[in-house]
Amino acid sequence: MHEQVAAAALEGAAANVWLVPLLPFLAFLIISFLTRPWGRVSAAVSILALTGSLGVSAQVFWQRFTQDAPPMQVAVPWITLAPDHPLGTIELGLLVDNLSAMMLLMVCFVGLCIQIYSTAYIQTEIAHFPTQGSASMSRFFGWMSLFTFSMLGLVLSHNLLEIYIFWELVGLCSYLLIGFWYFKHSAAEAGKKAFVVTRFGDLGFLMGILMLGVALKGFDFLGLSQKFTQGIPEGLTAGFVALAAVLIFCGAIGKSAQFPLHVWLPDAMEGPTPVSALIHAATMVAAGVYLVARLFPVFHPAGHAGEAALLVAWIGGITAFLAATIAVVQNDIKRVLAYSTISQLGFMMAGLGVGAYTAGSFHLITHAFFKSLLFLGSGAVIVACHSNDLWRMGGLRRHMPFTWFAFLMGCLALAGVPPLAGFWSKDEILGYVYAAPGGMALFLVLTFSAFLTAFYVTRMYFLAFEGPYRGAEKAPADLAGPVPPLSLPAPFPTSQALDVAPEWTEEMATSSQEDLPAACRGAGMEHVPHGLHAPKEVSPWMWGPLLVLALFAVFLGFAGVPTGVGLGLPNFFEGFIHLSGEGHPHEFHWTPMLLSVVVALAGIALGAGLFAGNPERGERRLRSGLRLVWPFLQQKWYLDHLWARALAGTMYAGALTMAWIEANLVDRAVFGLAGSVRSWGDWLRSEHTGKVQHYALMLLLALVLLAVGIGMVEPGFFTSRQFVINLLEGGR
Amino acid sequence: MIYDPNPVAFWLLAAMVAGCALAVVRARKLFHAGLALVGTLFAVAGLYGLLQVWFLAAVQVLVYAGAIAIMLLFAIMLTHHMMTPDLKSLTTQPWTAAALCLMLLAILLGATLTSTWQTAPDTTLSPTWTPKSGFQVAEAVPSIKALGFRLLDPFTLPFEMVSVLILVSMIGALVVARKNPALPKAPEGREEEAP
Amino acid sequence: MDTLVTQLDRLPLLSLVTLAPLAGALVILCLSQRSVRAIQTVALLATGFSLALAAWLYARMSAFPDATGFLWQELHPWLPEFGMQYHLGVDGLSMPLVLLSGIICFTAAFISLQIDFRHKEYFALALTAMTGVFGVFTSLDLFCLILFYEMASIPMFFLVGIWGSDKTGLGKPIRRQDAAMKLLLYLQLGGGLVLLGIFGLYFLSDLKTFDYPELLRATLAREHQSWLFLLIFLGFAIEAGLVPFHTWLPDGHSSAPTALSMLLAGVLLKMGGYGILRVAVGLLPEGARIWLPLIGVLAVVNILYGALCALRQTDIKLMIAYSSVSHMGIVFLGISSMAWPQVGTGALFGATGAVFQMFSHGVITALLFGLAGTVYLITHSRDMTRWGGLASRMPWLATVYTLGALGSLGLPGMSGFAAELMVFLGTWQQRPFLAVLAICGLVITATYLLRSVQFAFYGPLNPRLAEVRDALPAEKLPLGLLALTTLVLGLAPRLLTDVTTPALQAILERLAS
Amino acid sequence: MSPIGLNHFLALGAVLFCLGTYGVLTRRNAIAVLLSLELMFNAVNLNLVAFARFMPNLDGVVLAVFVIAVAAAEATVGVALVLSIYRNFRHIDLDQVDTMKG
Repeated sequence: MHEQVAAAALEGAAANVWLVPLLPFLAFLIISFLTRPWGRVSAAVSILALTGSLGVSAQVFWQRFTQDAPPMQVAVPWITLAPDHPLGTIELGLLVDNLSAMMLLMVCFVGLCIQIYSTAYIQTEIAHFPTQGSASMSRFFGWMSLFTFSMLGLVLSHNLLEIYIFWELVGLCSYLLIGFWYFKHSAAEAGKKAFVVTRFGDLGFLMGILMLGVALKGFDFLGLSQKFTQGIPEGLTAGFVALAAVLIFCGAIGKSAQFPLHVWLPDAMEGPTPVSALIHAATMVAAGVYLVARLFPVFHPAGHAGEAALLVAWIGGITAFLAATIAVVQNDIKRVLAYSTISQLGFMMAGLGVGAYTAGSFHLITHAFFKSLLFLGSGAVIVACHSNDLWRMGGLRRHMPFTWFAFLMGCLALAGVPPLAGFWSKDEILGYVYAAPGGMALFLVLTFSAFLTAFYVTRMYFLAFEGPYRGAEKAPADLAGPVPPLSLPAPFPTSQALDVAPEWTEEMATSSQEDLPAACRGAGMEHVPHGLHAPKEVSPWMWGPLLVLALFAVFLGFAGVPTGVGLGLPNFFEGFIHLSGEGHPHEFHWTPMLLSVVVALAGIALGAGLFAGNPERGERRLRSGLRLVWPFLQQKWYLDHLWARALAGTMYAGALTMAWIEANLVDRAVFGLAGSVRSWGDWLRSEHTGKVQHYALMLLLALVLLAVGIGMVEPGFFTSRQFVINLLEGGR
Repeated sequence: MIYDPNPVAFWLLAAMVAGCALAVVRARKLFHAGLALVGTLFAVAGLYGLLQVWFLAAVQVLVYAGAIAIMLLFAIMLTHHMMTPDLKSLTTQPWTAAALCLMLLAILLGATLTSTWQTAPDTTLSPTWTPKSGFQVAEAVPSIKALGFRLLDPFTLPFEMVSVLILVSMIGALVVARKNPALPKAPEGREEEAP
Repeated sequence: MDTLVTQLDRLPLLSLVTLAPLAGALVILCLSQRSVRAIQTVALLATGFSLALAAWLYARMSAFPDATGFLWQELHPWLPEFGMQYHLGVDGLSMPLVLLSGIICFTAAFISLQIDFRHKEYFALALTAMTGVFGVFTSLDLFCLILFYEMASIPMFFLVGIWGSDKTGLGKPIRRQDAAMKLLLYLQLGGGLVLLGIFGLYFLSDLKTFDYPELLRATLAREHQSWLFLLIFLGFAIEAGLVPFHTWLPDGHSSAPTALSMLLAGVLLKMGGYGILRVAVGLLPEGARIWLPLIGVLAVVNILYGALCALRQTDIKLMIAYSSVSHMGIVFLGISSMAWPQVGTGALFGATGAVFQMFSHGVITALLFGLAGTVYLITHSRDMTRWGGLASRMPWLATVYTLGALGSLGLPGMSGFAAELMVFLGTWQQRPFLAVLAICGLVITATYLLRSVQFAFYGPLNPRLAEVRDALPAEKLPLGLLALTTLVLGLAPRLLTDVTTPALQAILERLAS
Repeated sequence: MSPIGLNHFLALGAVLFCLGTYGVLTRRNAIAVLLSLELMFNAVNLNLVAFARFMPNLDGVVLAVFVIAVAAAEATVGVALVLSIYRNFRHIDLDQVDTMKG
């Protein structure tokens, strides 16, 4: 039905690739229906299934790595309406090429580390909530398995419609897991926000899919890519393709938290930390990047960046810069990491936008490792300190050596210190941007973002791990905690604009209601008070995976060292992931590499200078140095406000208008009609006075009217002879 | 034979009929209305006589003026103080009713006066027109004998039914007018209760 | 097995499906008011029988995907001098809806176990209405169809008026009696218009018959088709909740007792959609070509208007009812894409999507109404802002409600997604602009549904509701069945599309010629 | 004077009938209504007899006899009803007898 583009059937290890997503799905089913009451069993099931997936995906990866095979795919019809028409069938299938094999391995591996970590972590969180028991653990692992299934399905998707399906499913899992502690109002709200905001992007995504697929009479990636290798396909204009690509990119903007739809990701930190690590750092948020990489030929027809690619690059650049600036002023360790994630995703997008296919993908992989490492590390820190607030930490290096070491490695990798993973991948993106025609402005933006990255990472590190342990008691009151709003109130909860607000929230439970059941107090139980004792190192189940991930954070970069550096290493990554049929156009430049090293070191130096000795003083100097910019950053560039007012506000205004129309026009018209009928009836009813003579009068009136009527219709009726004859003869 | 009633007698009787009838419907005292009715009935009887239907004139006087009118007068006396004027004797809707009655009158007059009746004087009993029931020219002046034959030949059943009807109405009147012991006596002012 | 099947085929199978509930109603009328158990059992048996038979017929039909025309026909003259007959038969268009009716009726009967007074009258009326519902989908005689339609709609008046509940939440309260009257008037208005149209068909076609297969051969002038289409479409569209003739729907559905809400939203709305496809589009192809493009615009209005109104509601049943308005817009959109049967696969996708959406929405909305009604029964409030945190007390209901909400907002893996995808795919091939607007409705849908989940079940537990129960087994069974249906259909949409495609292709061929 | 014909009698009957109707419609007193009714009967009778005399057809007279008989019966029942009303309402104002009010 559509030309099979140089695609082979699944063979070798890849023939088993369907097991990769299936195993976690089975785990989800088993956990949901069989092992719900036993949390540890559920965890074991989930981890076992994922281990199986990892094994299979490792085999697939090895097969792809060792053989230079064409992409392999298989597809089965899902809906068939008109089999002989190219658009008559919607298919589901599996596509195995180097990119997806790589992603499979990454997702399975990182996912496995995170799940092992979660076995210990989630128990400590459950311990905070008296109403939650072992079933919560099952719930957690069930949903994690469902997510893993969806993500693997997304990676293996064979066509655009299928990727949309899994796209929505990962969104669902994200929603469920962000709102995992469903009894916390904030968690439920954050989950909803994540779903709705990403759905805004998905609208564009779906439109773009339909636009592109209907125009090209096919949805499958290989076919689409093939059509674009020689430039814009016949019959389409460049503008059409650019519009379709931009619409599809909207999906990536939503899912990968790019400007301006990034606002959901920081709030998503309400979820348990492993969720943040897996979904909101390593895998799901990278799906947008993966999507752009998948459709790379559409953005770059015949290898030349189209208008859409330019937009991708600049959205990426703006996002990288914006999120990095916001991360500088965050106090919540997870929010620093969340903004850092947004920023790094912006780097990847910028890379893909200027054509750095390999570099973007490479940063995607390395980032997955070191960012999940950082998140898991922050989870360990939070468990130890019972707080997310950086100002309640400090000096953890001495108390938690394993965590410290792993976290430090992650920080260095993120900051871009050579020769750690983040350095190589980020540097390669910068190199591309530098070399790209007209990319100098973008290069400067990204370089400055890299500087900021190094700075906020250093700030985070010093606040958490160096100096003395502050705890809740010694935290500086004016610096700690979520800083109160300055010039604008917090984005208004749109529900209240409609008078649609819940009757009961946890805020109401705080005063004088000690006897309430625990479930009614919700998040009030979160902060279990703890004594002055110093934080302790977490269990090996937690720091074990941290060290494994740290290993990768340190050494993974060597898989993609540019050949121009002269370390003598082959560029494995580029050899594995590159655009088929194209030579590598990028030439190595020393300038950006040196510049990025300098910038990273400068950022670290500035951060260390401010925060190494006396962090309070450093923070005060930072705030006063930033002056008016600081509240602006603290308010996240007012983008949440913008969204709340502009878009949600519009929607709710629409709702109010429509409800008004419903009540006052439509319904009133109906009731008016009914009322007029009723008043007619009332009028007629008033004629029923019960008085015989009145009735008789009406009778006479009717008779007169009848006679007049007949007389008007047939003037001669009463006077005709026939009338009389009829009268007479009728009586006989 | 062309029948030609005496115009003077007709107009006198007609005036009496109309005048008395007007008195019946407009009299302020009910008793006067009753008396006016008797007058009307006598005038109508006179008209019957003018039409040479003597038997009916007799019946009119006997049954109507004699029996029915007397009964109504009794009813008046049973329920009313004889001579008190009926203060609100004309009810609501007098003007509507008057207008409608005038319209009815106009219609009736229009219909009757513009119709061409197959009257004997005009057609002189053309032999082509014979009603199915048939009649003889000799019977044009209704004799009691002819009337008797008519009543008992084609109208036997209705004739007998009328007797039954009168019987039933008498019994019915008794039943209706009888005090019903099952019903409690209606309290005063019951009519003020809103239904 | 073969012999058994052929033996069974001699039975009046469709009559059995259709009339079993009515028979149940008659039996119930003979029972004593006090023997509640017996009454409930009879109701369950009757609807269960219908469901089982419908499912069996469906399975057999899907085993023969190439079978065209009407199967299991029964034809008995009734008033031959007027061209009326008792004519039953199903094809790929009506069979899924018969199955849907079976599912909804059975689950509704199960949920009706919650009714706690005047069981006898309730079940007798409800079962009568169910027979009407089945009959609309099985009858091939238009007069029969109207009769069954009235049979389905008139008992609703009593059921809503007597066993319903009064509207709460925002806006002015509405008594159930008023809602019942509104519902009845609208349904009768729709039925009257359809009847007019059908009489028009009868007299203008010169065939002097109400028989559907006969009428397929009728040739009508273009302007006649146009007027008749408008009449019949409008009549059925009122019943399917076309804005601005939809106001009976929110009031009626939200005031009805739970099982009736399920029946109303699950099947009665679909009678409208089915009627449009079967009678208006099926018999009047030229009229359809004239008016269908306009219907697309109305459909988008439906989608957006219903969604925005739903966003405003706090009464959960009202919200679901408005979401029905929105979702029926998808059906209209799919139907309207049949206007260009020659262009690509758009018309086929649109029509299939419309039927799919009818089935899917029927199941999902019945599920949501069932859940909302059950929670209402437990908490005595329909205002979801007055719920809160119920997930910790009723995890089963919370899970299934979340599932239903996700299905309703078109999450892949649930039937709603497949339906919407097909409709969008169909519309996009013809009028992308309408599809864009309709797709924009998705985000509003997500907002109000997730908000309802959040208000009702998430957040801290409302102390007023500290001691509430979860679903009972008698509630879990029907609701679970509905949830399972939407999941199965979402994962394997071919179960439905393979059955509907031949029938829809036949309609489209008539349209194209 | 012009000769008197059928139309004269018919017109008189019409006048009498309308007067009776007017009385029935306007009189508040139930007995007065009965009196007016008798006027209407007489109007009808007058017409019947006139027709019978001028057409000529004896049946009109026969009918008039019946009408008188029926009128007698009617008067009987009517008077009984009036008495009954009087007993129940303490008056015979039809204006206030409105238990049939809708």
